[in-house]
Amino acid sequence: MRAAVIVFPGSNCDRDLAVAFEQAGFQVDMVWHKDAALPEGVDIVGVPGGFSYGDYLRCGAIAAQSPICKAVVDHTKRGGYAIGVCNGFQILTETGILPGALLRNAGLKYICRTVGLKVETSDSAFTEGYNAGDVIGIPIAHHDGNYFADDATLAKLQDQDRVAFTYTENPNGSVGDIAGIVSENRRVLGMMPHPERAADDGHGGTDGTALFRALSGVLAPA
Amino acid sequence: MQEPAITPDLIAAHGLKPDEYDMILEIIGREPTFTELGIFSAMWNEHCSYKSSKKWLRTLPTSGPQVICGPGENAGVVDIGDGQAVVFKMESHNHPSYIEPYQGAATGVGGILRDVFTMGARPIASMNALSFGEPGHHKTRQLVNGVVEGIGGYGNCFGVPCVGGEVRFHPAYNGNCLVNAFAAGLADSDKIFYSAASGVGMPVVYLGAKTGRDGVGGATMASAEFDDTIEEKRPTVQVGDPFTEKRLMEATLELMQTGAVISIQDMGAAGLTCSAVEMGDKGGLGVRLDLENVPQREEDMTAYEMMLSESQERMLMVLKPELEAEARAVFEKWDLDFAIVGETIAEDRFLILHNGEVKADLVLSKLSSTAPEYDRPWEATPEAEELAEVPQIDPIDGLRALLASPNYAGKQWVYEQYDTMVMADTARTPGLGAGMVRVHGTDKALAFTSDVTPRYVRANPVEGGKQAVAEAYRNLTAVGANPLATTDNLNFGNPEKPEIMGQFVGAIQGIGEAVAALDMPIVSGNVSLYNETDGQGILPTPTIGAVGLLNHTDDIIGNEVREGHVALVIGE
Amino acid sequence: MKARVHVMLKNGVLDPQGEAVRHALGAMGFDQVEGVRQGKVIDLELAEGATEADITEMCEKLLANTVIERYEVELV
Amino acid sequence: MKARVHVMLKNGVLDPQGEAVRHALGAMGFDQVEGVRQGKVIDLELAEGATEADITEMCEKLLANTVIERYEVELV
Ligand SMILES: Nc1ncnc2c1ncn2[C@@H]1O[C@H](COP(=O)(O)OP(=O)(O)O)[C@@H](O)[C@H]1O
Repeated sequence: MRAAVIVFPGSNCDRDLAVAFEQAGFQVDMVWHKDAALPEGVDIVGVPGGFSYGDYLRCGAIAAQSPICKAVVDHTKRGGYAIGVCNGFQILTETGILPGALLRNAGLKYICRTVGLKVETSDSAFTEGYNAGDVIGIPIAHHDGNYFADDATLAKLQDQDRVAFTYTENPNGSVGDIAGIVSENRRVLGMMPHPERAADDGHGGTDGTALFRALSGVLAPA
Repeated sequence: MQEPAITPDLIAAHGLKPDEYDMILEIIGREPTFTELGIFSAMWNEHCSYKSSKKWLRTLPTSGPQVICGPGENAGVVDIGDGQAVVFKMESHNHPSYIEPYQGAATGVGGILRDVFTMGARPIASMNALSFGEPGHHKTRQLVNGVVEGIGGYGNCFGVPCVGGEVRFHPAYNGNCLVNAFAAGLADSDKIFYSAASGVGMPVVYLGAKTGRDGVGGATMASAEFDDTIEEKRPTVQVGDPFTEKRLMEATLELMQTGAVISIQDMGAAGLTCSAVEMGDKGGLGVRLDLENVPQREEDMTAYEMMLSESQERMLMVLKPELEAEARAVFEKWDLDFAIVGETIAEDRFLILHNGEVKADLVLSKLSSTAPEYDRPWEATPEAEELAEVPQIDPIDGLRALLASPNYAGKQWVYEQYDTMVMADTARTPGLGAGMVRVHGTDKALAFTSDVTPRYVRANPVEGGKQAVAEAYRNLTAVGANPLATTDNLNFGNPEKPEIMGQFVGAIQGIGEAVAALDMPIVSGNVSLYNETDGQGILPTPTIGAVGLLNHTDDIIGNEVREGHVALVIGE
Repeated sequence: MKARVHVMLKNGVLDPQGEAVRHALGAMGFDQVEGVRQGKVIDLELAEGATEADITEMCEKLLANTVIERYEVELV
Repeated sequence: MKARVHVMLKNGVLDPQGEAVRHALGAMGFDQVEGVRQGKVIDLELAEGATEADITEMCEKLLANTVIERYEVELV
């Protein structure tokens, strides 16, 4: 079971995501943004939080143009698994792997705190460790987490049961309270909250552990 | 280009007093060049030379078995066992933050982070102690917003968790806000890097962002009292680039692993001048710089401008020549500028060449060792008058009033704008008492607190100084930590006024006595004087930043009160 | 050659920054202000031979996110 | 009345955003790009009677910090 965590020069949650993967039993490769290919045999790609290229211009915009992102796009097109957290979610939308965009928080401030998330679907490798309707506490830490999608896209996400998590109290203005979504094949998850910051009871609680455990359950070699 | 003639006005504009200029003439035996005048003004201003405070700082207890490196380097270094050390310091960015709150505060965070990683430590925690004027004052709202956003904007992007700090409001800060930033990092205790150069003919290497005309003259400004002419003194305020800083940190730490670094110094106030002189001075060597090799952001920069530029996110290193290629590769990997800009020389000279032309030629060791040092007259603060009868009010109303006061109200509004959890080791986020981070990969944790109550210090500087240290001590012990050591950021008004100098002297005495009694020596710090506007000084504000160690995270004392718990009052 | 690119949020997209500016201006007593939209301006310095088509490509690929933004290119 | 205000960093001031965009465009193969500066554009919708002097005042007081930024006002 192998996970690749992408490292941009301004990533700062790369180690945190790697630790969470390792604790769930993954072997983790850190992959440099200038590399044009993922290591052989990667089961899942993690695009971590942080400020990939300083988040200048738009969060994730410059990262989406990096050599490694082309490889990530190919990986997902081949049906590979990927998770983008925070800046990683922004990058996944900027590459077009996931629909929509993340705007400046409605309150204009950066917000770091633990928020309530409602699990909207347990039908994905990421969320099958939860029950739909569960409310979990996961930290957010972002300036641009205000999810936006046009009405047609939104309707499609809802029809296809692709909203993974919603906020119980919307902190940032996201349309439909959306905190995370999955791709059409349900193998790519993008979410603003940080499950890797809630995978250890000495830090941030353990409500995110089930996500990594579920992944290892799905991806473990039979 | 024609350099300006050295006139009394020019000398005054450099913040040099006539007798200080006479000292320069005596030291060099001739009239200085324009560049040399700039170099002296940078080295001798209050900010770099500590000319008013040095005498008193020397009295502070700075040693102990736990101290690996006390004051004098970029940051203090303290042993935490198992071959690891915590490296920390606090520094002010008061004046720049008042002029451009966002960028001033942001670059303050940048500066303190550089101090920590310059020593070979990866930053793991930060704090910020902020003092603002009255909430209703017309500038306060904009300052609070800008400063908090600037600290967050820089620290969040860089990726260091903020675990504590202070926010206070008082009319004495209406014209001078205080922004004190603290950072702590983790290093292997046998891999600490210092600024002393060694070896003759070693390349002096410039790393990081390019040099622009940012803040030329800024260090001089930071030591000047504000008045109505502030508009004219406004230099170009520096813009921080946390993304470059993050890369500079990664590249610096990676480079240190290669064994190529002999010595290293970040470029802070009066960048190239202070950093080059310090490396030479500490190593007993001279330095030659060829300024045409300095990476430049703007065209036609003069020697004077390059020597005084305060462009951010830059470092100076002395490297082992045989490892130059490795070093260059690391910097190319991180897309940072890397240039050999000079070398160490045997003679005691600070020789500045620009396109082969000598722009400055000074005796290096004299630049810092001869800096003026003042024993400023001071008056002890008179004993405070007895307070009038305490007004009798209903305790519940009193409690309500306290809770509603901006000084005691919750500070979530501030710290929720900071990333308090990045690195996934925060054991206690800001909120109550000390913050805490785990030492990654071990069972240990470090606790951090920042404290001072300025009105106590004003009433009685000695007792107020003690109280600040005692409060820090209590905050650490209350979470289960063993207090280790302290950093201080001494913010005061104009030291040329005996009563202000008296506050300074008293506070240092109190701090010194308390840290000695509690065995938490001062290992680093910073002094910010001249915090006055139109003769109106701030409250004396010696911020104490203290660090404690928990040998096991099981020892953490939690702060959740539950039914069935018993409340005890301990002490008198 | 120089070009100036404006990147603005599309009309249907909420612009909290513009809203905040409008609010602040109102609070300062500028009640003539009825609406504010804030966007980015990007000034490009280009080598000879660059074409408007190049700039359009830069906008499409990087400078604007057309899910939420529209852009205008002006050669100067 | 409508006005467009451009707020740009002054010339000598470091523009990390513009630099990052230039670098990214270069890496994407747009090597015609020699320099990039990024700023803000603020479109104001104003009631009748607002004057250019009002807008200048808004710029000085709120929209720009003239320590590091300069602004241009354009009536449209
Ligand atoms: N109040 C103080 N208490 C103890 N040490 C101090 C104090 N102020 C400054 N120092 C020490 O003096 C040295 C120079 O400080 P400073 O000039 O602020 O550092 P930098 O070179 O990083 O700007 C540092 O080692 C600092 O720790």
